[in-house]
Amino acid sequence: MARPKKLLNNPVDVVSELIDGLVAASGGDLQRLGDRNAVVRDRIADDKVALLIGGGSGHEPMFPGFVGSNLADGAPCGEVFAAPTPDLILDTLHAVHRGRGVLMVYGNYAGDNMNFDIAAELAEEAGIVTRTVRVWDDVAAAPLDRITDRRGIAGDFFVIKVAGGAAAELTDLDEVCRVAVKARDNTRSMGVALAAGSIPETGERTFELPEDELEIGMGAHGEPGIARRKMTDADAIAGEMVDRILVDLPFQSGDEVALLINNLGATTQMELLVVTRRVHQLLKERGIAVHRTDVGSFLTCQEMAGLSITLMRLDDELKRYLDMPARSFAYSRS
Amino acid sequence: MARPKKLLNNPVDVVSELIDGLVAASGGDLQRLGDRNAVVRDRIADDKVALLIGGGSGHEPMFPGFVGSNLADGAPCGEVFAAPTPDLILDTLHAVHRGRGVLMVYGNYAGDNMNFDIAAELAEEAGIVTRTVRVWDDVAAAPLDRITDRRGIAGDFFVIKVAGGAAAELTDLDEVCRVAVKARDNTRSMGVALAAGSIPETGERTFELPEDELEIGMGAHGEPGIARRKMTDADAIAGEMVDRILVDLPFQSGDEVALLINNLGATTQMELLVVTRRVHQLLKERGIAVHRTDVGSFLTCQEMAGLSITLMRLDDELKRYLDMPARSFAYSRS
Amino acid sequence: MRDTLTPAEARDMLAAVARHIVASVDMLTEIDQAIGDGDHGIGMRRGFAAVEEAMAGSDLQSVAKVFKDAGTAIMAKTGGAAGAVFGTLFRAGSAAFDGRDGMDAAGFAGFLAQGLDAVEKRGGAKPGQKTMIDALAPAAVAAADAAGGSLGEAVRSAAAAARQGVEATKGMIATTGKARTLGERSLGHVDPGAVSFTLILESMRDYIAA
Amino acid sequence: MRDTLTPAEARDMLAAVARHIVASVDMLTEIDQAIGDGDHGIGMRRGFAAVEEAMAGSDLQSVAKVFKDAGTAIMAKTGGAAGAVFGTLFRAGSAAFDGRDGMDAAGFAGFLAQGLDAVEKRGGAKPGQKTMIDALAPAAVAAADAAGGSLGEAVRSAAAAARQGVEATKGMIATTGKARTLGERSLGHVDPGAVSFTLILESMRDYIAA
Ligand SMILES: Nc1ncnc2c1ncn2[C@@H]1O[C@H](COP(=O)(O)OP(=O)(O)O)[C@@H](O)[C@H]1O
Ligand SMILES: Nc1ncnc2c1ncn2[C@@H]1O[C@H](COP(=O)(O)OP(=O)(O)O)[C@@H](O)[C@H]1O
Ligand SMILES: [Mg+2]
Ligand SMILES: [Mg+2]
Ligand SMILES: [Mg+2]
Ligand SMILES: [Mg+2]
Repeated sequence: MARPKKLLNNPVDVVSELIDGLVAASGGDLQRLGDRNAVVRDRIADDKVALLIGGGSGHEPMFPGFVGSNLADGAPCGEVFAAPTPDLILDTLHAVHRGRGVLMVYGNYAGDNMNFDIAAELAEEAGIVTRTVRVWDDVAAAPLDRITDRRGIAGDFFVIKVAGGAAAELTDLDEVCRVAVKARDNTRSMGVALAAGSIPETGERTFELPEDELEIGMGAHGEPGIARRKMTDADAIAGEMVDRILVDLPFQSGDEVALLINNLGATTQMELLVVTRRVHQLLKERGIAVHRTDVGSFLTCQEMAGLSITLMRLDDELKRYLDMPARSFAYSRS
Repeated sequence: MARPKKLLNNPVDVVSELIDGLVAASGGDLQRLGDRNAVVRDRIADDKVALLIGGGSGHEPMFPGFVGSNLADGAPCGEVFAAPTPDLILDTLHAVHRGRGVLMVYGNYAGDNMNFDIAAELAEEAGIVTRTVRVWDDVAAAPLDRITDRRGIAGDFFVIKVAGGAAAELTDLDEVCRVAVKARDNTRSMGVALAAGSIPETGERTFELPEDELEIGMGAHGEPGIARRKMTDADAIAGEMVDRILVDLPFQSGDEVALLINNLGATTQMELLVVTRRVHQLLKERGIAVHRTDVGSFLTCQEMAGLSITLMRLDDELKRYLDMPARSFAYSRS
Repeated sequence: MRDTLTPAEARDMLAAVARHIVASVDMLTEIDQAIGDGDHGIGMRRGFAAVEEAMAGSDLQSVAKVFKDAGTAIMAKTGGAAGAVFGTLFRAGSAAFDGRDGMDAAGFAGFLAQGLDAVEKRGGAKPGQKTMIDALAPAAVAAADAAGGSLGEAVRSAAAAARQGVEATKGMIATTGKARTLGERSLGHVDPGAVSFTLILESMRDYIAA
Repeated sequence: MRDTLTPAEARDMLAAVARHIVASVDMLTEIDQAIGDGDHGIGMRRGFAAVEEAMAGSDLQSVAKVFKDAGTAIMAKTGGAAGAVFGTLFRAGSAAFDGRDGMDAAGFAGFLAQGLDAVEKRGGAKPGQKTMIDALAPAAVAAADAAGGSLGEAVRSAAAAARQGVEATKGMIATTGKARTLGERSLGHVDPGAVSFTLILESMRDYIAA
């Protein structure tokens, strides 16, 4: 398969350049952390519990696109598909800390876990209290009894949205953490990939998929999923994905959920909407009410073609924080 | 080049299915017009000047994604890359009309012009007053002295946003039309394509581009642009595009502008942001102030890889309507 | 060979035309891929599949009604430039049969002349801009010249002129429609709408000759 | 062949290691494409290019300081799993040289043992999970066995054990890192981090032998 064509400058500088673009587009709402690859909000309320998110780059708008009001306060951005370094995390952590501790929310990957843990230990030495919520929403990544082996994918967004709302309202770090854990524990996702993305610096696709096949459960870096299928219709794939997601929590008749249809990169909005339609039909059949639906690019994998489906089961508390107005590069709601 | 892989059902039904998805995602804000391929707002204020937008499908979220509060009131959706029929336009027009006339805003294409004109004539026979604003922002499509031969591309969004604000506030159709014309006349765009999109029903890409070339000025259906270039870096391309856009209006030192960086389909947010950064640098060098920046998928061309740059020169009136809060599937701002 | 078509025959003829267009979808799409947006075939298929249905339900009141019904179906289902153009051709052109019992050479010539006039008004294009007008205009001239003779001869001569018109579009630079910005690159390619128009006439010719 | 390295020699050795890793970027990337996310080579290049720079500026106070500076550079620049793992290895392992004048076989064995311990604590992985630990653990054992002998022999024997460990990862199913969900599909492929670790030891061996 041909290498993807990209409109970039020197790929070694891509993370730095995209952060400049993000800060420019924010019109003053975001600041760059010196010349580092991290963004922080221009104004962070005194005495606020800080919310720090972050991870490898290449998944834009995740994570820096969700730094904003009632969302996260800062995000260190690693190189493409590489967790940020402890130094960068720690510096960003210092920049957002307002005396009430820092909640760190990120995807559950070995690299992120280790680097954020190191930063947390260093922060602790400096007298800053931190809490950690690792998102592991990808039901394709491991069986339920090894849930802590699962990857974090687009469900990151729901956890960030809820944690962001909680961090804006609640004054106690442990309380914010409790709400974020609840959001995480009620969130399940699964992806499907039709074609691979590539890493700018190597120019190579991260995996190969035959012309007539798709892969269900593919991870956000091209980590393998659980089944290859011959290309088939959208309704069949959506049905298989929804089945696997519903059974996992399990979601049940009478539940109320938030739905996220996430573009993994190069998929058309047409496809996203066709799947949105089908998921709504299926949930209705199962007696599950959809409180709100978000459709778009939330956690991408470069020009990977495909999408993921995320459901979060709601209670009044989760609904309240999910529905709070928010404003950032990638997500604004009144 | 291999055919793009798509997650769809029967491609003949794709427009109908995507509208179902859009309506489902709207959570009640949008209604489908019976079983027709058109969306209208759930509630349209009495006595409001109605704003009707529309065109061929395949450019999602344009147009139906911009039906919402302080935006458009309804959108007939043609088949992929085909203007809607007069019947569909007329029926949608009837559905949004509230006694104060209807402003129709759409892209300047032979098919759209003819079909909307026919509908307007039929509406007039039925006693409904209409006005038309055709968007012709694509500077690559024809020289300035034949501006009415130019295509409408992502600049549609600025005209819709401003017209939507004006239609929500002003009670006179001609006044709303005047404001929309002003928005249109101050808007200029240009695109660049790296790879082709395809039409679902044929499965074929709409053009072929050699592996190492890109095309500047490519239209939203793959209509040819003004220059092919060997793949080069993002800054060089952004520079060439900005030069051609600035000289056209012309934009001048001291101007204040809105900037839109639009994803033509499959381009990564990383690339969009790198270009956003460069455009900001170039505008700053030229003494042009950026009032606000929007980055994302506004008018796409299926899985075409590439992006477009749009600038609108602002005065106080345009700024006021552009900055009004808005809420729709594809654009929400508080 | 029929020399004046009854409304029922006109209906059968347009049904045959519709089937021919529907069967040509791939060819038309390919031509539009070269200089347009690649959808002309599927658009014409939508419109003419609707024509076939409409013909099955047409009430045979008059030739004018049959042609107008076809035009209404095209207008309602095709979309795009082609829907407006071919819908206008049939709807406006059908008026030429008003007050005539059947379809004869003079009526046919009037259909093309009035259709051409309406299409030019609708889209603002003139001959030489690489559109279906470049097949329609010479066909209208040929039909007018043959208006005093047999229907078969008039249609054959119009179809031949249209085919020549298609060939001539190869040498034209598009200045309207989606091929507009191709400029010189549109040279060497025929216009898809002109081909469709010619297929319509050729299929009429074959029906009448059979 | 040197039997105890001075701080300056340790620094030169690590600079040579750094150059070797930087030169191996394509190979490491390719291995990570097979079972990871394809970035291991470029990550290691970032980290070890920083090591080379750090070595140029290292103050030669002690071998421990030189190793710790290398670890700090890796930690600060690599990112990803590899940054934490190799940063931890060098930073925690460097403590084995505390209070020693130079780098001898016992110090080297201590470096691997303490490094291994810290890496296991940091990432929670154990031998058999197809990580760099599957090269590091046997290397640590081999170095401990050779701790009473010459540095050259200890490093040679550790490097050979690491290389065998790399081979053994082919038969393992990944249960941590980005290869985790490959399951059986990870069989037959070596672990990229294990390869990197082995390259580090082999390059130390070559420096000492030269
Ligand atoms: N202004 C016009 N007048 C007459 N015919 C036109 C005009 N614009 C376009 N056409 C015809 O329409 C054809 C294209 O039809 P089609 O591909 O179905 O529509 P679209 O251009 O909307 O994709 C062209 O080949 C041309 O013959
Ligand atoms: N928990 C862990 N313990 C030890 N080594 C690990 C662990 N997780 C991953 N690794 C090592 O890291 C290597 C991957 O490094 P790299 O590709 O740079 O990072 P990433 O996985 O973040 O892309 C793996 O080959 C493995 O050897
Ligand atoms: Mg990685
Ligand atoms: Mg079209
Ligand atoms: Mg076309
Ligand atoms: Mg990796």
